[in-house]
Amino acid sequence: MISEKKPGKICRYGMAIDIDKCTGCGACVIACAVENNVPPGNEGATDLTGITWLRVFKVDNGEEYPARQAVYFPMMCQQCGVETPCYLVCPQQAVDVDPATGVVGQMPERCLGCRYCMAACPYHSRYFNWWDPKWPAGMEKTLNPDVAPRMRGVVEKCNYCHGRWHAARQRAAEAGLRDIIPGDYAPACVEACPAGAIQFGDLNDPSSAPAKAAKDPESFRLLVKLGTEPKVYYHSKREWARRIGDPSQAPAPKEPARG
Amino acid sequence: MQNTRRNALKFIGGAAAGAVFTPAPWRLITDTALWSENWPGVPRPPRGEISARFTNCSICPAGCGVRARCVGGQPVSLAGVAGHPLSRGGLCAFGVAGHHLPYCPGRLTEGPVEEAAGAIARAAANCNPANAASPLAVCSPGETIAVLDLRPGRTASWTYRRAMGAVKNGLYLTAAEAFSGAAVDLAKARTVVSLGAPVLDGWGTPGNVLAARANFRLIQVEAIESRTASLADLWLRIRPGSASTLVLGIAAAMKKGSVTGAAAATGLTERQITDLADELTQHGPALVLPGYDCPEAWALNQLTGGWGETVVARQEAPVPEHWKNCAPVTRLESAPDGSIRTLIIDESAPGDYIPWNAIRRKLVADNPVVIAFAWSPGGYRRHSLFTLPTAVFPETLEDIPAATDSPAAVFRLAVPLVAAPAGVVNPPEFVAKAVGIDASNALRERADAIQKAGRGVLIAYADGRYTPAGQVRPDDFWKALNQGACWMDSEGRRTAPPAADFAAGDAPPADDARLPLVAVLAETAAATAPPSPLMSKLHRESNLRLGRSRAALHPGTARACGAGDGGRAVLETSLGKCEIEVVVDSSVPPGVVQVAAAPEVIDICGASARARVAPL
Amino acid sequence: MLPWNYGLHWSIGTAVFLGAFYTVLVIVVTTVISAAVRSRRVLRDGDADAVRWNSDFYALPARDRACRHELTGEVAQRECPNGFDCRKCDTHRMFLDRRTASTPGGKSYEGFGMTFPLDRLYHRGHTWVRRERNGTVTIGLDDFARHLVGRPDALDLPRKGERLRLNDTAWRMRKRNIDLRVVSPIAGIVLETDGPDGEWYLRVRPEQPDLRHLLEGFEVQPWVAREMERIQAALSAWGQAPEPGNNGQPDIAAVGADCPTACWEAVCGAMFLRP
Amino acid sequence: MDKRFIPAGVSRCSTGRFLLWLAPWAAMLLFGLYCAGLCLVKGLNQTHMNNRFAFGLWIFLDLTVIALGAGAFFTGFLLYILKRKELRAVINSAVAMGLMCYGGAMAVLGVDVGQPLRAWFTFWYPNVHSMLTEVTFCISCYLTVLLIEYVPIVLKNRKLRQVPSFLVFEHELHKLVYVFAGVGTFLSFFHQGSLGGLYGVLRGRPFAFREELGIWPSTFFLFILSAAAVGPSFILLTTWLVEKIARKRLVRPQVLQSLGRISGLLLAAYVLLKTVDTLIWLGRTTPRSGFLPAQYYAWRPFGVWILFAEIALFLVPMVILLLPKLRARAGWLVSAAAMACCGVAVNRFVLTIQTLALPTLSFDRFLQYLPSWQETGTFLAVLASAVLVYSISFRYFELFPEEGDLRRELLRAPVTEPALAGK
Repeated sequence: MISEKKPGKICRYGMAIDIDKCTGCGACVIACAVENNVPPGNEGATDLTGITWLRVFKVDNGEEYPARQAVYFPMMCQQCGVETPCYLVCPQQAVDVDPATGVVGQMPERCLGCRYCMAACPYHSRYFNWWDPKWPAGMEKTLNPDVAPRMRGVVEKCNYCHGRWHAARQRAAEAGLRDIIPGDYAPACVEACPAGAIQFGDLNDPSSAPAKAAKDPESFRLLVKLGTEPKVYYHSKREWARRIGDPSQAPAPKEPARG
Repeated sequence: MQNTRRNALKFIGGAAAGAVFTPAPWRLITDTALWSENWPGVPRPPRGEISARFTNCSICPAGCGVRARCVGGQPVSLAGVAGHPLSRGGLCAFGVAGHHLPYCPGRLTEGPVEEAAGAIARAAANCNPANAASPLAVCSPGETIAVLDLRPGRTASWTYRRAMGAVKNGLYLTAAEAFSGAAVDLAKARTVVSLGAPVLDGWGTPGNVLAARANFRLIQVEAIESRTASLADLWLRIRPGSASTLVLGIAAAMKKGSVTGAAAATGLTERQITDLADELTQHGPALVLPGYDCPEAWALNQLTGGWGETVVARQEAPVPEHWKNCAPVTRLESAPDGSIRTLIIDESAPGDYIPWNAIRRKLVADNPVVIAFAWSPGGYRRHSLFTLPTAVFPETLEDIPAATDSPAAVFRLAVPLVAAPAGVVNPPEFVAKAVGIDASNALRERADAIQKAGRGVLIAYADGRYTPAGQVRPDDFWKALNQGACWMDSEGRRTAPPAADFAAGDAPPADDARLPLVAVLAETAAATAPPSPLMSKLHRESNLRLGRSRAALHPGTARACGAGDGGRAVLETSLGKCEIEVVVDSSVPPGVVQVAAAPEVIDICGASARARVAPL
Repeated sequence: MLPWNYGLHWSIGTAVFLGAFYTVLVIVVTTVISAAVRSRRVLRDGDADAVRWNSDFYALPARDRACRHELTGEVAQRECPNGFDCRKCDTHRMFLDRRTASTPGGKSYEGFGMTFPLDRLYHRGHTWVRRERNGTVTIGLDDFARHLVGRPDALDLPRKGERLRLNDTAWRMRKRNIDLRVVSPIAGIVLETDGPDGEWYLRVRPEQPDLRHLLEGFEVQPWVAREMERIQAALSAWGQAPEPGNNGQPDIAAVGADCPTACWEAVCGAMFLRP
Repeated sequence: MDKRFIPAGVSRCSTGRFLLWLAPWAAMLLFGLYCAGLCLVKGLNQTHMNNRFAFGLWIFLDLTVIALGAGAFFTGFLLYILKRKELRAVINSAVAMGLMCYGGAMAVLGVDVGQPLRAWFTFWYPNVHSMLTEVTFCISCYLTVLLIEYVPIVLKNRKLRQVPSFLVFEHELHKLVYVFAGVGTFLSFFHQGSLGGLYGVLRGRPFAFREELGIWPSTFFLFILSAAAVGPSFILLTTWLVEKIARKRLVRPQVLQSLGRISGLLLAAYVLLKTVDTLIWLGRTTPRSGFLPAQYYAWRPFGVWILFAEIALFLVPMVILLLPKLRARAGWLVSAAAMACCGVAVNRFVLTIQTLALPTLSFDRFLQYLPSWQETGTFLAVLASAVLVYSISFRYFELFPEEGDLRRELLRAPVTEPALAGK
């Protein structure tokens, strides 16, 4: 939502994802959907009309067996830091970038559903509610009270579990602190990853995992040449996987990648 | 000024004009904007006091520790328990959404309870030769009443054994697993050769596997590019269904015998097989993991030197003495064909799904009585006469058997976080009652027995404290287990499990012109019970996992079959046919149809079978 | 949109953008309002008919708006810019000065089997005006109209004392169940009314003596000739052609008599300057 | 029986025949309304749009239709501001066309957003950085202007004008029409531009992204120019079409030719600038964002051919329209105009649909998209309503002021069969 006036230190939350560790189990995807009250896919939903704030792509090196290798790419909103495409194009300020956290937020209740932001997003990490949200009978009891479910016809996206951030801030306030207690706030996917592949932290804090990753030569960001300063760093020891970040290395048109 | 209509109008007009310059109307408009947030049909999440409760996930035998975030007692999200000795804070995708299971569409909540109870009791009675002469006799000598336990090693399993022990001609059957009581110790292994076991995809205890992953070299021998194969250090692509042959080949190679036959059958080079053998013997301690279709691979470990090292005998958690006189564990295939008159199948806690034809063979030909305990349709319900609804995680109170990768015995409970719907039955108690023994308190008795034995430690999830079991009072022990804890046996001296034999597994399916393709089960780790509706995120909404009733084909193969991506088609094998949705995927080997493990598919495919795909 | 809006980030851009938008909006609205106000004034001043004549006049085909001096050949081609009101036309004055003398072309003009006495002035709408001794004027239909319409079945004449406006409806005639409106050649107060049987229709006290906007003398002949052209054009639009009369020239009376009603109505409309 | 309503001096077909002509369009309209209803009631799942193809048929049509509708503002601009008197003959028709185009575009927009009831939020929380805000503001303003411009045309109707107040208001409004022409021009220039900017600003879509001149990407200016260039061609084309359908002469050939000439001149300017822009884009903009131009055209069916097709569809009509000899021939003139219209359509198509179809992430895939019948139906509704409104306007209002004169001139020589065909 609208970022309240906050004293305290300015953060730039980011992620460091080690794709060598990711096994593509999908726990993060489910944890994300559970945390953010994303409804189960409508019977008509496909990988193009479904809602997965966090989506895991399987990416192979385009070789045939035995040279064939594959990695899994957890893709969430990359939280562009400058020239944030979706923020700039939203006609009615339903998107905002919180100056205190650097997180790109979406206000579904103000969204017109024009989907301009989706056209603008280079990572396709914005999702539109093509259907009315529906839960099987009784399942709505399991909804997270910290996040309001969205209605049909609006756009939604990863906001680094804003609900958790809010809760963490309240806990801090109750403890009489201005800033969030270190380690008290992490998005659901980070918490859920059984391989510990996703790490979360403040890029302004040099000791944080993302800040370290930013300096790591084996780290890379996707489409960084677009100049939007994404805040999600991927790490891989495999050279071919690192090249994925740069589309000018793209393989010739081939069968669609799974995932 | 007198009040004429004109003046009145003037006044109103003026007032309206004036109002425009006050915040009031604009504020009102803004508020209407805010009101429009509420949209009919969008549920309001219930509010309530937030609390954390602990339990163990009973969806699969891994039994990972679970921390449930509850709102007014209702779990709204599940997470792993950090510092858990085995699951190490990990929780798989299915576990994360475990709290949705009670709300799966098609959940069973009612069934012919009386009839089933009657049937069991009658069968139990009539199967005693004593009153075999009675006119009621439905059960001629040699015919049996049996319980098929899909998840052996539980307290429930003991209850079944006792129940069957109480019945003459009672049989306690387990799935065709190689042998019980063996466990692997991944932490010890340096080389792991998996013959199609989904090592990195839900096998054993995910958290434990991932923690140990850095320390072993993983060689995946599999016909398809499974998640594990694509992430393994080395992937050997063999012909579908040729794993058993390969096992024999490797054994031969270790004994410096000929591997020509194996090479021919598996499609690997002789060199690859011998290298594999060397790898196992030289880069030890090594571990060979059997896959879905080659249980006998266990035996290989006897040659690698892993026997007693990476593969160890695991003694079971203590059980009350008076339970011990009960029906022995019989493997399904060793039961005589056409002998079972009444079969009780407990699939309330899903394990490996056994193809129906393997079971049907054991039943008497003329109308056998099959009673299934299930919480969801789709399993053996399709083949059974009576289906009784059961509770499901997290409604159940049950213990979870030790996972394959847990060398030490464990005892932990899946405790009910939400109330089970009225009308569901507790399978073991139900069976026990039907044959006239009391097992209502079995879990507590078991817990006391364990506590009395005094071995091992009790790990409480809430505070992560380790307490020697001997130092806890029985009531506290029981209470702790019910608040989310895990009893773990102390590491005794490592012993090798009893010798295993190379019972030749099923041969690769013979070529068949009518069935040009080979169907291979994928996603075998994905429990055969239906997952949370939210799994659509991994299936349809992202194609990350092969969803149920979906089959992946190589583009070329798909073209040959005339099937298009997303098109409906029929999968046909010698055992039958079922409808599937085609997914075109370049990672599938040509000539293979990769099907997600689901009961109706396993029924007709088994582990692998010749098949054909015809678009609808 | 407004500073106190919940969650609206204001910037220079916002101010500029909204400023431009509002300016445009204001311009549009004021224009519409001013149009409305002005039309209201016009209606109040009762100038609606002037407006109507004005737009009617411009709705006339260009050829029918020919200046009287074009008819007489004093100028090759000129469209009347004043709605046939020469009194405010400088060009007209100029031409009058040029004229040697307003030579009355005899007592009357005979042509096409019609008579146009020259003791009176003619309006393009085929009415004539004759000054009477007592300072009043009489208004009647000219031969052309009389032949075209014949004897009307009904008349709707203005009441005594009613005020006529120039180029507004003088009176209405019904024929063949069709309503014909006759353009008033002058402005004035109606004193007396008569009818088709009498010599004139109306006796009027003119508002102003200046009747220069009406055709006179030798202008009549070329005008009638032009009117014959017009009527032929109008007829041929309906695939009709005027019968040649006994004198070999097209016979208006015949037109009035035989051509189909729709056509006849159209022709009358054209001739009475009612497009 | 509706003769009293038909303008004087022109001939129209019988009422029955007119209704017969309307019938199929009315049917199409009903079907379309049903489709639109489905989209509104059941939601946009009725369309074949998806998260990757967030904009579908409608964005392409909106951009195209509005580019063509530019004929209205540009003709007005030429007539009232630049005083090209001869264009008086087509201005009314142009206004009507503009109204159809813009009205249609707005209607479709209303159907294709997720929460149409919140459309007014754009006015309430405007984000001035967004091209869509600019578009929304300008288009809604301009639509109002068009409506106002259309009022006189309606009030001029033979029957309505007999009501004095209508007559007078029409008269007064018409006196001020140049104001609206001016405002309309201003607005149109802006939103044509911002429609161009709509995709030009998409940094995340290097295929569409263009570097900025001032605060707008180059497409902003190219769109203005192309719209201004093609607008007259569209008026030309439609006028010719109406003439053919109605089997009447509505304007003098010189009018169409001068439209063609203007179109040609502007096309020349456009082609020049477009070429420069394309070269800069290929040579600098795209490589900078890490994309090789080659890979845009590596995907079936959007080969390099589409790039050349686009250029050709502007170049050829430009040449034809600039050569007086060819321009003088109706056949050449009209087909050139048609080509120019196609050109602008292709241009809009490339910028919208192809942009969305192309993958940005290297492991992402190329997308195909075909509109669902509901989407198509919604568009048909727009088409049908346009035809209906235009037909009615043509029958009862004076869309071509010179039609009457032309007819009389024609009739100087007696005609054999009364020209009562068409609408």
